[in-house]
Amino acid sequence: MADQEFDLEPTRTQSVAERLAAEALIVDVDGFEGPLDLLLTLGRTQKVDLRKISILHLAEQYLEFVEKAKELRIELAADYLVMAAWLAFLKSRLLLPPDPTEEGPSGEELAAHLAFQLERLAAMRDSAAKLMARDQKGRDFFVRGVPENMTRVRRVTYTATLMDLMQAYARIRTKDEFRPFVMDRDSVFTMEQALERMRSMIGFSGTWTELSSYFPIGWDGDAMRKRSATAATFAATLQLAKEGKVELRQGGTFEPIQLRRREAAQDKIKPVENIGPQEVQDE
Amino acid sequence: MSDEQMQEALGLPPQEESLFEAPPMAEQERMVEAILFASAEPVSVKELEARLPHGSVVSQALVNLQRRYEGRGVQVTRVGEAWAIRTAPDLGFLMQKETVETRKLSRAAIETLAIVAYHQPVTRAEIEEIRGVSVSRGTVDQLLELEWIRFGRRRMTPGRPVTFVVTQEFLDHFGLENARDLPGLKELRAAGLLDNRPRPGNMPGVTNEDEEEVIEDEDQGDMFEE
Amino acid sequence: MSDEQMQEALGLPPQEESLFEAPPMAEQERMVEAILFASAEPVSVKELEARLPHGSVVSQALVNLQRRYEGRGVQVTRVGEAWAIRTAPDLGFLMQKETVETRKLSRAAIETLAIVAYHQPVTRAEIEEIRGVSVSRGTVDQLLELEWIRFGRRRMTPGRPVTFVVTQEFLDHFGLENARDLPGLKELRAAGLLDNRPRPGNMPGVTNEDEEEVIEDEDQGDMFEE
Repeated sequence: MADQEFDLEPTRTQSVAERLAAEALIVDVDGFEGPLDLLLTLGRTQKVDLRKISILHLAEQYLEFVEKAKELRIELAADYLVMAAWLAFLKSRLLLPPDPTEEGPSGEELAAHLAFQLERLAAMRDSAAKLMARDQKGRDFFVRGVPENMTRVRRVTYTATLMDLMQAYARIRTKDEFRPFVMDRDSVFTMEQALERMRSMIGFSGTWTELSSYFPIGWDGDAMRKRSATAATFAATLQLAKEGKVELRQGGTFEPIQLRRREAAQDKIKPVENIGPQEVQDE
Repeated sequence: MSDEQMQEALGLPPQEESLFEAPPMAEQERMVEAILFASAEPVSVKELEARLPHGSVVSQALVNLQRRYEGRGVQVTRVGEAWAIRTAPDLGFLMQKETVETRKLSRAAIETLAIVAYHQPVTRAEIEEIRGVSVSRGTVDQLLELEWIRFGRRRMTPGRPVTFVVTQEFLDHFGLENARDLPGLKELRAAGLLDNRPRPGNMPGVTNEDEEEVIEDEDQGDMFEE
Repeated sequence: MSDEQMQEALGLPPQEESLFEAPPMAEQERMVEAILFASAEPVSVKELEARLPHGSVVSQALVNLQRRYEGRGVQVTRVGEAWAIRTAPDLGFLMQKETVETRKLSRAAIETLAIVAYHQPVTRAEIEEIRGVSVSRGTVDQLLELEWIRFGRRRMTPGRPVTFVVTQEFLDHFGLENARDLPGLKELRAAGLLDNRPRPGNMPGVTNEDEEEVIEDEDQGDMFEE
């Protein structure tokens, strides 16, 4: 805003045409889309490039417009009045020498921003007009009159891997075998094996015997084998207890578990409750 | 070809001698093209004449346009007394939108397939014996459709049952040279593939999930008639 | 030009070396032509690729086709990431029958549309800042209904306001290849008129009366998950 004018001369020398235009504006007050639109319209009456517009002059034009509206008792929306108040403030800032103690943007900065807003709004109006002047679909160019329907076809393909195939086969072929665990069988002592072993041995144990004495020979060395033998033998013991064939006892937590054959006379002793795994149940 | 040349070639009178100032033939062609494209219905010659500038030779423009579209993706075709642009018949397949969905083969199918692969040639009765459950027609059909199994020789036993064998397509899909390359039970076990821990409610010996299979099979006696 | 010659001219590898057996370029062109003719809506490159045989070079086929239709009654036009066939704009006068009466847009709607197009993604507050007046719900609704604007991503500023962007339909309607082709865009940018300059201090602006928007936005959270 280098060419900002700082005198009131333009107001006084306002031409008759301009005054008439201003009055016409007032009559058309409903036609404006807010204060910025009104300012832009007023600015156009300056008949200069928007970049060279005198904001001071514009502020005065606007204030004059509001005055006229008041005289004619036209009720203006609140935002027009807010703008008027602000423009009055801007005008004073532009006319008075800058006060160094005053905070906030200077009058020139405010004027510059207002000028930017007006120019931007004008540019958008212009662009909107250019856009609407373009060839438009359905007016200047046209789409296919008989679009063909796209038929949607859903196709399903099936897939399987070699692994699926082999696992499926393995599943079928081992269906009859009672081996619930699949591991390296060398180190696994199954409960079935333990059960078989104990059934043949239990008849001879009339006295309390430690569980570990039932472990198969050669299974106490390797840790993994030992664990498996212990688990299987213990599970087999539970099964036998459930069947009412043995009695179990343990002195305390982590004490050795002992067992002995159950005599027919000791019927009153309740068999151990169903603790064993489900698979253990009789075939 | 320039408009003049084309007009000459078509034996049309030169532009200047025409009573009305009709646009050049190439322009008439463009117009017919645009109208046929945008119309929702085939357009009659009469209507084209009404819409084109006076003096236009619509019939000629149509012939030219038709020739221009020969062998293209769309064609200028005559529909009764009217004209339209239509997709070339050989490209009709493009007007379908295919969505392919890949699904895993059902358990029944994969088991049946495995039995055929390991025991081929195998009869249906043998498959059922090995699986311990009857084999539905749908399962066999699916495998036949996938071209993973096919009919083999008939077994020379009473009733001459058909057998099933796996196909080249099967070998290709599973990356096998030969069905004999399939690992044996021992190898499967060693490879840790015998994870056959029975799932709850699916204990060994219990007939499996598809009980309707049995009923379905009743009226499928004709399956193996070739 | 034969297919081979054309492929050579385009610097494409000869058919034999292609991984997939794609049809010759001329055939690909025909296919693209048929698909574009069949659709009233622009068809995306992605969809063309999905519908043409494997190994087809859709982008090249499109360029060839576009060239082939230069100066004809219909044109192959690009609309964002999609392509369409449209009648040549100079022949609009022939199409009274096909002309669609569009609802007259208000000045507010036209300006709002232009602001969205030139400033996208843009928030409602920014539109109001530029126009200096609040934007009525009806105006935005009308543009949304026309499918010329849509919601974009939320702005990562306090309140996470929604933004508006223009759509493919907008580009198609105004015959724009993409939003960068908007008339005068470069000049506006160079002049700094598309900058978002903050309003200094106490300058009056639009007080946003519709606070209900904030509340309403809450339960639209999933609307923008793409």
